[in-house]
Amino acid sequence: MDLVLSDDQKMIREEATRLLAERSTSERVREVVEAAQGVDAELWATIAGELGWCAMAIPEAFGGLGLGMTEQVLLMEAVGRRLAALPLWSTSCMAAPLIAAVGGDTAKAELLGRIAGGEAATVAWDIFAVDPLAHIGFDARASGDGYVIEGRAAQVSDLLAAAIVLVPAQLDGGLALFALPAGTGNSALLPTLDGTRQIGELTLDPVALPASARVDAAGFDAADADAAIASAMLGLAAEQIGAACGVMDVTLDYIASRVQFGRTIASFQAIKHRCARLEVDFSEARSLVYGAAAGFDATSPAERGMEIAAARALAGDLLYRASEEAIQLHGGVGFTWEYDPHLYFKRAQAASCLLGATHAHLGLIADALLGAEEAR
Amino acid sequence: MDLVLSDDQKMIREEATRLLAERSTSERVREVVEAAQGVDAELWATIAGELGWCAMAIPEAFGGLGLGMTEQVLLMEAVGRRLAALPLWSTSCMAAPLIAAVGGDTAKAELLGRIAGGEAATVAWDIFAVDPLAHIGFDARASGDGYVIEGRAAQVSDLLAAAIVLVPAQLDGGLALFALPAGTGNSALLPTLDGTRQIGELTLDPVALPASARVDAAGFDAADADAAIASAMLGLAAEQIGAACGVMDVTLDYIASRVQFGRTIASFQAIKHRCARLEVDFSEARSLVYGAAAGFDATSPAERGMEIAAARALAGDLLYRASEEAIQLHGGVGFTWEYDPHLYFKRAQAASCLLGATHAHLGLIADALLGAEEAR
Amino acid sequence: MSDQTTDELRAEIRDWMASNLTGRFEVLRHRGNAGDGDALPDLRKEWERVLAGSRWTCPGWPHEWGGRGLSVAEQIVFQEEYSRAGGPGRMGHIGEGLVGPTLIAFGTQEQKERFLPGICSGTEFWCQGYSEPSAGSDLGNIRTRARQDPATGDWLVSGQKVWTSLAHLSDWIFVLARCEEGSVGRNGLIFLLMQLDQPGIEVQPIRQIGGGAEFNSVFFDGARASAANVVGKPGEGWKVAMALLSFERGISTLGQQMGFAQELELVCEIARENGAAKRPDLRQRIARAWTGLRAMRYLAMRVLSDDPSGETMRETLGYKYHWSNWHRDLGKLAMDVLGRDANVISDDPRHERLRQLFLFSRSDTIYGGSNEIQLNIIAEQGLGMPREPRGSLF
Amino acid sequence: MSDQTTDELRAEIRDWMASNLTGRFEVLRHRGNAGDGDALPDLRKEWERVLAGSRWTCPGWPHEWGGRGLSVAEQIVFQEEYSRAGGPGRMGHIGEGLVGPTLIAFGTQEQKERFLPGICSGTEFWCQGYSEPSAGSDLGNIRTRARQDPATGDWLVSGQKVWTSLAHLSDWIFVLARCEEGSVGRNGLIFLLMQLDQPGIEVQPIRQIGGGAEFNSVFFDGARASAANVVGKPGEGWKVAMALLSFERGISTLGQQMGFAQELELVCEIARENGAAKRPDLRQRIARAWTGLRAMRYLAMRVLSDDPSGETMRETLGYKYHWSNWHRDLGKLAMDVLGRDANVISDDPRHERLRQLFLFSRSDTIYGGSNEIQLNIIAEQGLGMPREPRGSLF
Repeated sequence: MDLVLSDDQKMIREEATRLLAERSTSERVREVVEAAQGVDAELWATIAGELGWCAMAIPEAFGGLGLGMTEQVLLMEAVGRRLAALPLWSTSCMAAPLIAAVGGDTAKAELLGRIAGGEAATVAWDIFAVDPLAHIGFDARASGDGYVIEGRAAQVSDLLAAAIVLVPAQLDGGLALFALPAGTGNSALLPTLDGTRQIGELTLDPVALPASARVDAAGFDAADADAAIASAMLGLAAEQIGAACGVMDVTLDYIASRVQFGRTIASFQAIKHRCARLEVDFSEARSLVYGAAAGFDATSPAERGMEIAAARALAGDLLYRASEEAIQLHGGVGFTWEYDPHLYFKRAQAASCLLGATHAHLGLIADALLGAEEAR
Repeated sequence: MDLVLSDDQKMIREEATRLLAERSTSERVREVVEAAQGVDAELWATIAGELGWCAMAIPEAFGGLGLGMTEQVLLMEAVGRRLAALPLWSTSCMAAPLIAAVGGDTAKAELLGRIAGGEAATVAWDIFAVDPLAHIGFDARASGDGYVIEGRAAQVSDLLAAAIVLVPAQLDGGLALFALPAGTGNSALLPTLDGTRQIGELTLDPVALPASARVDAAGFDAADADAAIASAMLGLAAEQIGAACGVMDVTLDYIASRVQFGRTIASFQAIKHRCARLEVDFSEARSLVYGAAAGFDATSPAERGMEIAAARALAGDLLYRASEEAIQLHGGVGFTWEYDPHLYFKRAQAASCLLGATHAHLGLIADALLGAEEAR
Repeated sequence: MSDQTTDELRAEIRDWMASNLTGRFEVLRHRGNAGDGDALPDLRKEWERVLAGSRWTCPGWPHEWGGRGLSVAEQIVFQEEYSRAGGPGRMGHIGEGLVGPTLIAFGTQEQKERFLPGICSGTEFWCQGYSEPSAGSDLGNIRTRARQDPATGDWLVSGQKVWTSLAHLSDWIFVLARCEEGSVGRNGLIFLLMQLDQPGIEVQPIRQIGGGAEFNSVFFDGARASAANVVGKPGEGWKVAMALLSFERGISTLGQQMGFAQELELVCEIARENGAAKRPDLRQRIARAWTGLRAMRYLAMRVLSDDPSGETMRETLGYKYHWSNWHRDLGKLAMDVLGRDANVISDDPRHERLRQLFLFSRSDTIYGGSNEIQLNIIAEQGLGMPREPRGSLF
Repeated sequence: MSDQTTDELRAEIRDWMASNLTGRFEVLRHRGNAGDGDALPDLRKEWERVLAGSRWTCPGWPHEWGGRGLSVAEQIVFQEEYSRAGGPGRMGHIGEGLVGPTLIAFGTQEQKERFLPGICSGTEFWCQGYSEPSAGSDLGNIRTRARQDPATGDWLVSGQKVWTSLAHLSDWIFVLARCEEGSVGRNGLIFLLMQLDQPGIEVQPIRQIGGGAEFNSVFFDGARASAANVVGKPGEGWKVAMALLSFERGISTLGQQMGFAQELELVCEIARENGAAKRPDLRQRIARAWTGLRAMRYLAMRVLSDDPSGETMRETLGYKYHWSNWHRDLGKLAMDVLGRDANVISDDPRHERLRQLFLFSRSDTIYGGSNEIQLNIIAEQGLGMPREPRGSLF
């Protein structure tokens, strides 16, 4: 396994980093937050429509570039670093891998093609669970040529931004996956503490769907979707280490120039040591994310699951601590609206329980190491 | 509730502190450790026999001074500070309160009188449990005029040093308490990592006891012994904050004189902040110990139990962290036999799980606050 | 705290709150605390006058200045019962807790007569002008200047104060300024009382991370303080300022703890409701929060006991660090207990209260001496470790 | 790590260990590691010669000096399999890992011919003379002096080294000493190779907290180093010393990790046996330990990849801090998993191994650059923060 990035990979990262530094500035992120939509639609048009970021990880057969998880992770890291309000996680790390994992041939061709072309997508599953398919809120039954489906997903990421909304539902004792045609059901935008990721509520009350809305060929189970869940979790971890990097940069810049007691804040040893400990944690989390990405296809699902849970646990904790320290080290201005730490801080809290909080990820690992006899 | 010490209380503390500084020196503690007996018998003869420390908390009716829990806590703190290898915790915080709580009049008069006179005592219960009477290792049955008792206690504090060994046993579906006559059963000294507290194994295989060996009048349950368990836990917490204070003193002295990179270690801000955080934790733990002691008789058993569990949790964690930092801040010499940090460090680890580890104490509090629906 | 003597007082306050914090004042319950300090200002000013009408403002002041002369223990009882009843954040806090005691200790007879009644009656509200943009935690670095007008003897003030709580809702401000040109550090400072509504003073709100704006920048451009409104001597402002800060660490502490206890109870309540109480990690953290709060209570009782032996001095130093970090951690715990409900703004006012706790408690470890300053003080004054060097930039 | 090319090598080592670490060598399994470094020295020296007989000492050295010229990936495989089989702590480690590479890089032809064969054959053992009592983590503060004997050109050394691992079982020591009077810091140092068994050198064991004594003080009183045994130029010893330290952070890392993994597995095993695996807090800590170990693995792979872009430089700086603190925490976790069995010395050798881990891992965060030094380096070199001032005592 090679953990050194290739020149192509470095180029992808640099391009993404440069573009987002230009387009997802502090001012722009604030505009998005004030607009309370949770999505930067213009930026999305650029990166998904013009630059084809969503095509990268989609197989060439379906109109993509067929690149791997490492490229995905580099993009997510860059997105996280600037808190870019993009439905990229929902689209590339959740919806596309889920279609690829359980979709029938026709659905794959159509939906992955649309995603590669720049349409946003999402999945209406339980985004707060380590096993987001374990408690599905939708029930479907066959009806005539099609299906009737009803239920509710309380919080769906990027719901209103998505052109493709995937809905997993219970069907005949197993799972089926549906892609909602545009305008199906009720979608409500929810106001959030973190204004940088759109959250919506989806209610199907009930609705009839044509047979063509079904994505999977003949049912699937959670194990079939393992790669999609792993991808979602790893993508989020990458986004979190990116955001941690971003807020550490902001902080290091600030304390390098801010003077107190006749010295820069950065010159105080206690501050240096706290920053250094964050840096150690950052290296640790990042190495896990990169390592898990590099081995994504080769590692067994069980071990991959442990690694990704580990990455997610470290990345979530890191981002929270880094943004908490950012506020503290900024002193008085650290909790004004005007300075950036709060943007990262709110994202940190909001992301911390996505796909399970730290205790749940460590719980998965403990189950694997020690047996699952105890309830988490 | 008055949390200011009276002049008498201050005098007790000062006398104890002065005496132990003189008699339980680093050299003396090392002699005790090397002798592998876990008890400083000479020092015990002084403080229990000559100075009557064990008499302090015993009611005047039984030959004691009738002082309160605050005095007890001050003595334990002073003992902990010098790691004095004395069976004081077993005697004054466990055995005497247990006799006082459940003993019949005759037994109280005899046994408390002997303890007030300077005889060491202990209890053969489960010293690793927050509820040391929950899993009693001994069974008794009536036999002729007396009893037959059998069973084993794997680790009994100060077992061989104690002239009075109290054995709680199951009897007729309830609990009974026996005081073993000298030489009863098999007592084996166990070698320990921490050489400053004697640990022994008691096996009764089975033995016959006269009726006079029974301490309680007519059976008791765990609730009857609540004050004794609370006293044991609070006494241990006091000993732990004392030891934390001792190892912090040792460390602050060392780093004030040790020079690195042309400065004293104590002048580095990162070091100062770490010491300051320990100091905050120390104040917190100590306040809880003093507060719980001051309210010991007035507070309801339920709330007292929570407070003492809180004190025990903080004191245990504090002592471990303080002695861990002591080694680190001493640098290379910190883990030589010659310097003192390791003595505190080993004590810290050994004491950390006595009467339950931190998680168990916090678990007690959580049960009270949130209900006990979940297993700990 | 449960002595016979205070039991009657406790009952009196409880009854009073029950019969007064009702009707149109009902909406004030639990409002106006940190993070919510600019809520319902007009109604809260009215409430101050209701308090004053029954002599519940300034109960610790001496009788001659309109107080009740309550003992420390009695003031604690007042704070506890006020908080327990959900009494709103006190608009008069700065006047009652800081300016009043400072004037009683250092003010002239004229100053006392001019200012104490307005504070006591809930008709004049105060804010504080300490922090400056370039000074941060470093009060010795004050740059706001006061120049004496030779004609009138008044002082003309120019400069900027920042983090001035509720300046936009206050009538007066006290200002620490540099009155001796070329002076540095603690020397050459002056402590002035200034009317806010005058030319040369502009108040600009600072938007906080929670969205509210209870803090302000206050800009001075030749604003005037009457010669009669200097407290202490010109040049000795530091002494007055330090004394004032020491009043801040007083009795309000235990009322604050009562508020903390309510917040913790709310966290427990929600944990029991939403199942978070079943999670072992959250159970342990909640138990730890209870532990920290109980320790805080005994710590405060030791601190307030003011043992003349100096026995508790070392522990006093750590009090601010302890409560502020405890409170900040409680905010995080509250969010983790809310879990999936933390991020989405709902109609449940309890959730919103916890969100504000989460956001606003970030300031606790920064204001009034940041964590870093507190740790320096504890290390240097408490543990006798070497002082941090000032001034050399490297 | 599981490439085809290394699979054969892996199998070869595994077989070799299986057929050689048997019989009278059986008792060496898992012995002689940190904290146990002075265990069974004679048998372990014999074991070194058995390794040498099959050319498994120095496998990363070039062929011309007796090595196998293994690639980094192959050396990792060797380390992993050696550790997996329970191979004992290497008595030859300092010679093979530090002295050898240093001589290959900086030594004269004569020095290479004199010293490399003895290392490679497991017949001459080395120890290091860096630390001094008053220098601690501060190598620039070296006070041991070397004075040239004008008659012979030899160097006469006086002073004291401390924390010298296994000096009492070694033949040679390398010494960093000050050869220019009045020089300070990194200047004026000399790097010398010295025979231990000579008049003027006295080795005194230091008893550790675990009871063992693998460290020593080494006292020099006019001890002699031949003029031929200076490495690099006199006055440039710092450069050689720093290069040598960089060799220390090499491949052995991954073998070390294999040992860590075994220790963690032992902790899990005991937790499953004694019920600790049912405690939610210990489950979380064990999972965290696994997490840290896996991160360490990828971190090391990134560090060892030595990306010429410097991409991983910042992360490299944190590696020592990460592993040493991880290992120290594992020691504590092991004790908490042992619980009531931690304090009482039992017959179970697994318990004793964990107790030694607990005690000896305290040194991990002190030696080879303490935590405090590491954090300074990470902050200054990694994050570009201002340097810590030296020298002024305040």
